[in-house]
Amino acid sequence: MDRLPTWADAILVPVLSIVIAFAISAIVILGIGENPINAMGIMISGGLGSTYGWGYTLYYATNFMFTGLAVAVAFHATLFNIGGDGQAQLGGLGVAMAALYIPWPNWWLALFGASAAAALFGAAWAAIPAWLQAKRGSHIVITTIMFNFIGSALLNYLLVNVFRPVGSMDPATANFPKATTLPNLSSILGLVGIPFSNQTPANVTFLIALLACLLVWLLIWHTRFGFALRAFGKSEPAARYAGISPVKITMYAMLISGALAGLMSINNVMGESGRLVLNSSEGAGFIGIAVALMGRSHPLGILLASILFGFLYQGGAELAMWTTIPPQLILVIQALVILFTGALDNMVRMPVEAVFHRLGKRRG
Amino acid sequence: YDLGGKYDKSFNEAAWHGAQRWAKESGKKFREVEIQSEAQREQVLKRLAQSGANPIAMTGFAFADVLNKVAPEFPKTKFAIVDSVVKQPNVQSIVFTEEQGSYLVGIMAAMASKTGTVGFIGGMDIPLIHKFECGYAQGVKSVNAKDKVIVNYTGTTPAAWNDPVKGSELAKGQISQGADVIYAAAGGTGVGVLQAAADGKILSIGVDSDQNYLHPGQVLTSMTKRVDNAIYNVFKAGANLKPGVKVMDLKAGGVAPAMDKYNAKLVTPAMKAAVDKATKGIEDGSIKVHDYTTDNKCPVE
Amino acid sequence: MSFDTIVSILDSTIRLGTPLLLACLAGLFSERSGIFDIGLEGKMLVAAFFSAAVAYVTGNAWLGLLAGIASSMVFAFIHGLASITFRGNQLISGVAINMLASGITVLIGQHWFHLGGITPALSGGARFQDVALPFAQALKGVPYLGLVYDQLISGHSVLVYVGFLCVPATWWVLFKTRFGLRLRAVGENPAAVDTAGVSVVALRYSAIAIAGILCGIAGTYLSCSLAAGFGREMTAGRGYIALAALIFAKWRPWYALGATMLFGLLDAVSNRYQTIDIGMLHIPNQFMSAVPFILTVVILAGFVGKAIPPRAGGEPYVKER
Amino acid sequence: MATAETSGRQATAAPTASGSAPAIELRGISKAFGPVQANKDISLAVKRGTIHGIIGENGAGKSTLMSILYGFYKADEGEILVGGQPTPIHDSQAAIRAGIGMVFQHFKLVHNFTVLENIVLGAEDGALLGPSLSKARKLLKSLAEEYELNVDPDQTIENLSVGHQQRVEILKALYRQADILILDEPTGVLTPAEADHLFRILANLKREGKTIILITHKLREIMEITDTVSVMRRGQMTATVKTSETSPEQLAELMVGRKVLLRVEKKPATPGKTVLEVENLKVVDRFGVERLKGVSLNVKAGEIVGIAGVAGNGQSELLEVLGGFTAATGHLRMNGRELDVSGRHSDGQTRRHDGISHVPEDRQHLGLIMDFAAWENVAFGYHNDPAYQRNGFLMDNAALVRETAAKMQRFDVRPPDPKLAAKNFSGGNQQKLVLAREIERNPDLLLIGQPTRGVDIGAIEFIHQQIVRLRDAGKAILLVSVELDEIMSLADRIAVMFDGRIMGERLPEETDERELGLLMAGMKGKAA
Ligand SMILES: Nc1ncnc2c1ncn2[C@@H]1O[C@H](COP(=O)(O)OP(=O)(O)OP(=O)(O)O)[C@@H](O)[C@H]1O
Ligand SMILES: Nc1ncnc2c1ncn2[C@@H]1O[C@H](COP(=O)(O)OP(=O)(O)OP(=O)(O)O)[C@@H](O)[C@H]1O
Ligand SMILES: [Mg+2]
Ligand SMILES: [Mg+2]
Repeated sequence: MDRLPTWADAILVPVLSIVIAFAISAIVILGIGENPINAMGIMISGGLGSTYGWGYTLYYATNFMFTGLAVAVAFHATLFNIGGDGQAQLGGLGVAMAALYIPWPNWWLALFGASAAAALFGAAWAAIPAWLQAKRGSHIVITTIMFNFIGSALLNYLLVNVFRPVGSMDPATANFPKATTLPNLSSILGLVGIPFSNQTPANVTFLIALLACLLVWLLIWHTRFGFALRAFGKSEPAARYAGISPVKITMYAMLISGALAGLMSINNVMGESGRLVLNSSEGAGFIGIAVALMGRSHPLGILLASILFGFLYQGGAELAMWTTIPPQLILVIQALVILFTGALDNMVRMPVEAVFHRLGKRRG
Repeated sequence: YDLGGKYDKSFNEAAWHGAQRWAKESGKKFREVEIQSEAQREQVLKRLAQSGANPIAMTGFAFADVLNKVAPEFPKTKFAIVDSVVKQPNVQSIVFTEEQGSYLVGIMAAMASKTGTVGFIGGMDIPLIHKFECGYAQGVKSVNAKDKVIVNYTGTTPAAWNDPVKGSELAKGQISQGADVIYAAAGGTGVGVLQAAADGKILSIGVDSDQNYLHPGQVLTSMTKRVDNAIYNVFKAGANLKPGVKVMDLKAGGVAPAMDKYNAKLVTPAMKAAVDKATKGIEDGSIKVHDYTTDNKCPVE
Repeated sequence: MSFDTIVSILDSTIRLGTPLLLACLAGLFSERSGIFDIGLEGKMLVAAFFSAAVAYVTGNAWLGLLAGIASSMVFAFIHGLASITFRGNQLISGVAINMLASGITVLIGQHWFHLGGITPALSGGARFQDVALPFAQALKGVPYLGLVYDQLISGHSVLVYVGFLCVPATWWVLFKTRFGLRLRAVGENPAAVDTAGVSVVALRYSAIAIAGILCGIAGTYLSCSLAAGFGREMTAGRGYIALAALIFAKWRPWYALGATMLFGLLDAVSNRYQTIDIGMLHIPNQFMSAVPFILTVVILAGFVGKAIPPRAGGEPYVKER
Repeated sequence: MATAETSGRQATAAPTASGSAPAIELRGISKAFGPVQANKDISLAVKRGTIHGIIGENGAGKSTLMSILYGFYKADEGEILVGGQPTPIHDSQAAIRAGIGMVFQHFKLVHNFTVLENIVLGAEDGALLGPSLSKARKLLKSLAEEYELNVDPDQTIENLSVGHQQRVEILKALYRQADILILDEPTGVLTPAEADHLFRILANLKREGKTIILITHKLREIMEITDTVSVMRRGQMTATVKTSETSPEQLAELMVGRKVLLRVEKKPATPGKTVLEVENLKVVDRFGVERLKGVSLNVKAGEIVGIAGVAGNGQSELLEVLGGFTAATGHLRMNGRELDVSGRHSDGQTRRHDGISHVPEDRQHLGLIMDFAAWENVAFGYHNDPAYQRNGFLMDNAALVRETAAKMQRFDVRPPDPKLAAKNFSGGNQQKLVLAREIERNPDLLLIGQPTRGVDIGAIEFIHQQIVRLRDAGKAILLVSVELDEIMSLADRIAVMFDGRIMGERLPEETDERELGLLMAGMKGKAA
């Protein structure tokens, strides 16, 4: 078996996988008595056909980038952080408190403050499972799952009993002050002369997410901390030999992971709703797992996977809006995309390799 | 034309039925959208408004905030929101006095109970459901101040609306504590509650839609919240929808205990009389049922 | 707390613990063979749907069970294809299966029944009725023991008894049979099994098939016994709790019984005591509903310590010397 | 693939030649892993009842060839004949049926199973375990008596010494009634005593008419036990000779393609000031067992101190304490400065700062990250070195790659590709990579454990030269090895460890293997 050329490995195989996933989705759509070509058309034009569609796609993608990065950072240290959802919700609490209780003079100061609070709260929610893993060996998969449940109960309590404005039915905080409203993507792109729909929740956080991708990439592959993190992830005994402390790495990796998950709340809580509602993360923490796995824990991969998932979300919303297809179809398509690009990857790669092998032979 | 959520056998399904009825009668079409995420609330409203839909109806207080933002952007479009008050010139806010309806079914529950213990199972633990609970408890205590009301909530996440297994487990727990009438205000979870009650051979009370037919002879009544009527009226009014707050109370037929062939055998004349009396009392103001959400407190425990 | 209350809480424990137990044993077979299975949730969910759907259409709960098991096994097979044959990432595959299940059940449910993804309510023979064990009536009068027998031991769905019987059966298969020996070996060191001339692939597929069957029973129990019909997402995270229980149980069958019943008990208790007032202190509902999760963390940190999973878990088997 | 002609000839020959046909015969075996041609047109015949040795450089393709024979890999071309019959071996099951058993270099045992369970695995008698186990227990007893293969059948594998684990592997093969036994570097991890015992077992097996194929890097073993020997080089079989008609020197040359010095050449040491002082070092492991019972020792600049001893007598713990990743009590001084041994203020990083480099015994688990590229492994442990950083925050990866390329050149690491992952190098080259990293730090003290385990003789020569070169540069070296040969030829001073203590120190020129052997067995009185 020859090794595949890089382009085939990085582009051809995933694209083929996605094509197969969509082909099967089409069969599913046929199966429930709808027209797949029509449906795909709506999805693509709705998700990518206009700056409006792109706006939503990027808005969702921003969420997934943060949670995906969060999962990836921990994953490089072989820690499986399933708690991204809870950490994101706690991050939302941080954002809400920062936005409500501190009188910010302008949006970018508010953004700084709220980001710090989001990261801090998210990290704090990851700290306990991290500490238990590092010191007590408690399985981090379970503790982070439990902390998701605990976090959502905590937020429920706080939103219903503490933060809910008197007389309001809605278990949510009051609206944040005007000064904390983040500029949306259209006004930012407008500065550089790119017309972009101003009807979407995509906001400046997208750029922060891009920055986060870059920083995580630098952190993991270009700093000594990242080096130690990866070394620990590959072999704990070897890390000890090299004087890399398992406790410290576990703690730092999870704190960074939690902070990244928490940062997601800048996007949805501050950038979109302008208040903290119940279950604000909406499962983005779990999508983050899929995104990280699909993106092979590499920031660039995560960026692409996030956009793909953002597109599926937005395209799916359009589909649900203009047809009678239940929105769960999107779940199915997502699942198939994850399955084929992530888990059944070799099913595509092997034949491709065989083809390349034969081509190589004929030429050589 | 829009709706949010569907097929929970109570609240949202009622809205859908209302819309259906209108569509059948008028021969016109409506568009329904079930939202999947918070961000879609705003998106959907705007898209529908842009597409020329008028009026646009939405169910659930969660839309209130978003509607406050969207409504001014589309001054020509009429909106209707159920369960919340949105003060905009083109919005009709429809609110129900659930505490009154719950009070009435509370009276029935207390009268039907032999053990003096009745149950309440709420869905997600939020103020709206406390409003049901509080009205119910007041009704029960008005019949017999010593009666016990066991209160349970399914959970604290939206999953609490969709966990019939837990609902049935809670109901079984309440049965074992002696409850012989259980009021379920829990969306899809309620299906499990009614099932467990039927299995346990006790009575249950449905909510929002008339659920008496689910287990004939075993559902004492349903606290109907005529969202269907409300939505029907909204659609019927069309673009001429009157803005402002529309209170769907007992008097307006917004809430009522369901009486039909399925529970006819269960409702004694005495019960009927008591309910009628209380209805009158509430309508003329001589009986005041406290609304939990005004101060987040309930006068009876 | 009266004796009655204790019995009724334990009774509820058994009902709530049974699906966890079945799923946990499913996970046990799978993970003992070296295949991580976070797709328990999804397999239960499809089984819950198809069993309810078929039971509704045929009016026969047993046919429902068959359908539930079959659908769960189809999903198990997809997982096997991804993680055994094509050596993909087992976690990704599991995540995908969970999503697929939650989407496809509603999609098909809506297509078939037009009820927004749920099935119509089951009644009569379409549900597993509770079976009364012999003498339950007769012994009812005996103080304490009678109550325990009548309420706690008797009067459960047949699937509950199946679940409990699965525990000794699993133990026996795992530790007393050739298949069990090979299964345990393949989860620890597949190379040892391979060089001993036994097919790693076949072993892992059979483990996954057993997991499929058990998840199928678990899902069927949820929709055709505990509840009367399928509801969206009705597994409500039970697959994940079962996984937690599995780690808790250190991948052993009897411990699995203990762990799942503990989770069942925590759940039952928090259902029963949703708010507690201790003098001035009011413990809110939200706290009580989080108690099982908090306790899990505490127990894990305090008593269980490091759980050592099967060594080859999660790794696709690639030959090397 | 087999031609009709050859199989036809075989078919006619078989009935008459059943006694004289080779036990096993390979014809034209080729196997490629991608671009690597691991085996190239290899033919070999081994006579029944003989021991056949195979030697060759690291990566020559020995293990690959044997794995093909055992059905673990599928050959691209060629055929296999067992007892004169062409026998397609497409999986291990087929190999077992053909009477072939294999003891892999890395044992294929289930670590938490008992000996009995491991032996029965895959060869059970029925669906139930009970009868199989009791039958195996009986058979095990008779096998043990027959071949001196004692192991406790109820002990779990992880509690057995490597030597005993290896016996389990042999028993597994015999239990499956193997007539042909392949052993891949069986003595790599064995102590001399264990190795001797193994050879007694092999001799017994040979006497019973079994055929044995033995892969090893140790020419002494080849000379001692084999009847015939084949030499492999770069995927090809370069020679097959009768052992009695060859010499170690000739074999070494066939193997490496040039003359090899089988003895270390070194000038007498000129020890300087004391670099390392260890006083009363004690280690208690996590089970509460005392592994070091008060070790005192010193190493001077420009001197190699060798620690001899049977594996498991505290040498590993000593290296770990000195390397900073096992906690101890006692004193440790470097150049007169007291260092922490409690583990509270020290770790592998502080040790490196203090001028101690460490080539660990277990390179695959400790010394290298197998998934890391060569250049990353060269930075491993020294990744905090300011020289590897750029503008304080980022690591200078490009410079590291360049530096690694240079080091690989100097240490003759093959292939010299800094971006190749460590796992893709052969064992000897992995070892060179670690050595390059540690030696080129120019440490005051080099700790080095089992430097040549699993390494071919060409590489051994090179590694020994490097160690001596470092000594001559005035550095202190502490060498731990279970190979007495290596200790005797490299060390300037020898300390023998037994049961967590230093039994005594000797000068190599004033002692012999017999005396050291007694010390290693804990017999101080007689030796003194
Ligand atoms: N699974 C594999 N994939 C790719 N290359 C391999 C694989 N196994 C072995 N090789 C390559 O094949 C060649 C022969 O390897 P082999 O292990 O047979 O050598 P060896 O003679 O046993 O070496 P050593 O003395 O170090 O054990 C080496 O270059 C090795 O890198
Ligand atoms: N580290 C160990 N842990 C547990 N059991 C062991 C260990 N070492 C040896 N044994 C068991 O103790 C028994 C006797 O050991 P011993 O080393 O004397 O074996 P042996 O075969 O007689 O070896 P030798 O002939 O080399 O002395 C064996 O059955 C062996 O399985
Ligand atoms: Mg080898
Ligand atoms: Mg002995």
